[in-house]
Amino acid sequence: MTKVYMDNGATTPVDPKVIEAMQPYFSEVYGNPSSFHSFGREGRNAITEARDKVVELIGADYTKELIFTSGGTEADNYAIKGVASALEAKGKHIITSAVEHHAVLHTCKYLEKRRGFEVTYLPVDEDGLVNPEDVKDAIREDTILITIMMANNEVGTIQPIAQIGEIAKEAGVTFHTDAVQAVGTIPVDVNELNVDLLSLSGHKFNGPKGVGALYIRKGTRINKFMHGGAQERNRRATTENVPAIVGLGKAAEIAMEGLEQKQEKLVSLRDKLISGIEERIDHIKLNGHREKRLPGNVNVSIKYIEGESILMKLDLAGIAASSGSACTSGSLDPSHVLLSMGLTHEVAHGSLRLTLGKYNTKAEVDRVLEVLPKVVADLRSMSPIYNG
Amino acid sequence: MTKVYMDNGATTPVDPKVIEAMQPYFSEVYGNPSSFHSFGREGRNAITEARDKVVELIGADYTKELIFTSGGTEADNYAIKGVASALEAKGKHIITSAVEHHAVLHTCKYLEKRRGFEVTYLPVDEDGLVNPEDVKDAIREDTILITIMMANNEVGTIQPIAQIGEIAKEAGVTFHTDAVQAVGTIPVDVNELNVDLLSLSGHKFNGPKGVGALYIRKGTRINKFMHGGAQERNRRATTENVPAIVGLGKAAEIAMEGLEQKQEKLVSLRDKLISGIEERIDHIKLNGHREKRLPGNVNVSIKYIEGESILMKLDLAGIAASSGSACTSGSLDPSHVLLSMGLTHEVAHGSLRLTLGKYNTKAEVDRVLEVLPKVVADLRSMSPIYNG
Amino acid sequence: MYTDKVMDHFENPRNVGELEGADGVGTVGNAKCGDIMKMYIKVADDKITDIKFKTFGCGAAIATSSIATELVKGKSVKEAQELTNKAVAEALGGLPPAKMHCSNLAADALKKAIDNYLGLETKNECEDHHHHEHNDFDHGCSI
Amino acid sequence: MYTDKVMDHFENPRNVGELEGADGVGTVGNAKCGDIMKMYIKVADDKITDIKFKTFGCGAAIATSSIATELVKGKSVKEAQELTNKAVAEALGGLPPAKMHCSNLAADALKKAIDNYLGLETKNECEDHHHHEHNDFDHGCSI
Ligand SMILES: Cc1ncc(COP(=O)(O)O)c(C=O)c1O
Ligand SMILES: Cc1ncc(COP(=O)(O)O)c(C=O)c1O
Repeated sequence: MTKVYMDNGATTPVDPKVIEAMQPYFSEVYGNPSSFHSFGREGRNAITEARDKVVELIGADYTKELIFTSGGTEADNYAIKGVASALEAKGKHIITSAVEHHAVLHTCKYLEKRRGFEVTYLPVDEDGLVNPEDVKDAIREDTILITIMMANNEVGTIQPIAQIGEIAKEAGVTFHTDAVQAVGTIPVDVNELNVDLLSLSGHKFNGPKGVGALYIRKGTRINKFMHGGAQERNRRATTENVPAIVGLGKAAEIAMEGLEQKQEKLVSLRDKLISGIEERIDHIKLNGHREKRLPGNVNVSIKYIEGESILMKLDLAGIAASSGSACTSGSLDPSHVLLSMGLTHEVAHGSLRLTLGKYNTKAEVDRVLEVLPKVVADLRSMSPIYNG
Repeated sequence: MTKVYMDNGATTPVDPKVIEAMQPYFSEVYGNPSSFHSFGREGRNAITEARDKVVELIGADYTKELIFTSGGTEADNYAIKGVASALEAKGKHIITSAVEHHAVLHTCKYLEKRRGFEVTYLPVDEDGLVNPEDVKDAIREDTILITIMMANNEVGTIQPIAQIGEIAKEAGVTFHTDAVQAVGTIPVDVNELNVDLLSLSGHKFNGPKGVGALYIRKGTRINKFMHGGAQERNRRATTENVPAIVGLGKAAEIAMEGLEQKQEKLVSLRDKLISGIEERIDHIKLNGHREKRLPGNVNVSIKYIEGESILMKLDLAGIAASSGSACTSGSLDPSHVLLSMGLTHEVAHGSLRLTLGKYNTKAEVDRVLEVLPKVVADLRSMSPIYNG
Repeated sequence: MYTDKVMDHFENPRNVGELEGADGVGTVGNAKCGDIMKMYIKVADDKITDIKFKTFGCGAAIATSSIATELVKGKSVKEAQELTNKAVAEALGGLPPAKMHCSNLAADALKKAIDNYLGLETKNECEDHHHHEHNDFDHGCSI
Repeated sequence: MYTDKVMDHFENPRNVGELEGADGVGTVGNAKCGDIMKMYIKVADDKITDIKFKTFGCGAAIATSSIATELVKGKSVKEAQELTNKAVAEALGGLPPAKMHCSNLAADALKKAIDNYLGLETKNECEDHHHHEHNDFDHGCSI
């Protein structure tokens, strides 16, 4: 069975050129970059090169503004807890949105429950958009951090970050954006976006898992998250993961070179997929903003059936996708993102996310458009709430 | 020039069998292990297998007692901050030693400075040993955690962890050990050691960088360090680093099979190196306990000369080593470990660490024994404090 | 995650559909819970002579419905009443822990169909089954 | 980390040794600081006719000592007095930031040797140079 992978929002295959770049750093150039000798020096130089590439990808001004982490989650934890800890004497109010990734939401909840912070969770409209005016209105005397994601991982909606950034700047409030879904797929420039902190993760754009970065604008007050040795200019302890960092650098380089082309390809596949689904299946609803949307994201609610069973049927046909149904996560409530956008539990349960990556083809989109309608018909025929 | 790598205490080359085991997980079995489909399932299964191997290596009873992390530092941060956060209502006193790794020491300092904890830093004797009686005496009503490393990274001294563990158990205090230097090199059994928490790191025993684990005994109260998704049974968020975890599993398997052999080999090389140095160079001092010592660790203070210049000369001769001299780290004070053991600044500055790994050979030891005396003579001839 | 038996019943569910002129009909769950199961039974000589189901829900929900119909078809009403959700899960070779409670309601649906046949009233089971305490940090992974 | 010039002076230090019958001797640093430099000069016709050094310290300390002797050999005492630590570092093509302060004392040692030649007393520079504030979290990596 030919398999079709359309879960690039969850993770992506590592580009062969990235694997190749990493290879020497496992057993040839294996020295600890903090070590004094030639083995360490070579690793150190490799990290410097990788950092330059990532810095360039996000348009940062200084290489020292970029700290490597173990992924997007650590970058989010570091940004939010680090700023909270540095500024808690100044204030204990944080603004975020209801549709953030759990790496942001659960970190905010931790600060609320255990560290005495107050958090405002801004609502979104039916497309998943945060209103910049709401951000402005939510800012208080004691607001020390605004954290709003750049692009939503479930529904693909792209937030007006530059505008929110301007508001934050004017108010003098530190602004973080979780750009894990954006970096490497759409243009990201920390200066145009007016952000002080930005999280990214390698495995979302054909880089390795287990590595990400936090951009920290010069002058931003932030405390450490990982205590220990003086690595990363004494900002993040632990022996540098040289192969992964080199891989992230290579992925950044590749992403930058091919950004426009990749975007165009994904948009065309995405729009083909969306219109194909809309033509072939009734009682569906596209989730997320139709235009302000990640190039590779398709998210539809398919009424009267449930997400996990859709995924299972697709999986049996060799198609990998994901869902915001509670049933895929073993929890009780479906996606907090879909519920925040006003979907009923019932409709949210029937959501399907297909996320395209740079290796997907037109033929694969066709295959999905062939299989999915059958799956839906099959499940609807079993559904006690469908009166087809 | 043939190079000799004797800095295995800093990091080790990845075993080719480990690299091979990791290989498929970059671009073939790349699915997100939390995903529902076959791509994810394969990654999930690979993690399960890896976990079994690491669990076996440390003699844990249940697989769910092991949480993968991004390395030894994260495991230490998680253990200490996690227990501190879970038990702070009960008490705010922590016991540790003066010779811990910075991942432990700086985490404790953070708790002292920012979270209102009190930390007792136990002294060590001239061999670097903690006295279990001192631990017992330091326990107070409000002591919630004891954290003492299993083997010291600089001088190789192995602490009486089982005894300390018994004391902790009797007192009902949670006990953590940083076993980063021990696991994979000497036998480690969490039950024999009476530990509740144990940190390990892959790259110290020919596994990959960027991955480690925290053992958490069933029933131990601990809060999260990394907030976000529900990975690792909701204990540690972030997309699982599948290739690295698989690599850690393989390294554990290899270590377990070859433990005795590796130990014997290292001890024999180590003792040859120590006696060779002692025969060839005068005015030296072996640091660390002569018997209760990591099989691969040699640490000597070479009087009248300074560590960094020794390293540089060795490096020019192709030999990679490390030093506890302040000059290698750009800080002002030499190794806190050596100072805690009673060395003067002057002697501590002249320390040299040679750490052997499983790939080192007798010929390499001979090479070091040939080069080092010349280096020492050369530097001493330049030293204003040497009256040879 | 699922056993071969679950997968078999998910791929080839037995006794899907409605029964016209059913002697008893029972529904448990609601769409908010993520699972709705509807069971139709025909009874003759105190035996379940025919049974069909319709299910909105995940793989486990569909498979448990399917096997439950198989387990009781031809059995006496009393035997059918004694079927437990646990027995259904066991017949499938087990279910993942997360699915034990929320998608394993087929025996309840059957019981309601029998009650309906017997002329008894029962409450909807959803609230009971779904709202055990859970903590905010315990959500699934969004990836 | 070090420039080629530093490495050259570290590998092949110029003017190492002591000068018997030196006209001036100067020492800076102490072993606690991690660096000790001792300079010996011979002076004739107000010129530094010979100079030698001994250094306990890191690569930067040795290289700065070496190049400093080269820079002033044959120069007038006045010119030698004007040599600064900064100029020494520049002559080496720069030093890593961490080394700028703690191992870059050759000009100071030279100045003390000249003062000694001139019959002036000076204090040990170590305290001044080494005890600028530093924070506990700022230690190097122990690996
Ligand atoms: C928007 C967003 N933020 C954060 C993360 C977490 O990244 P990682 O899995 O690299 O920790 C993800 C993906 O998992 C994401 O999509
Ligand atoms: C004793 C000890 N603990 C902790 C660490 C930190 O491990 P890692 O570099 O994997 O974070 C190290 C090594 O760096 C170590 O030797």
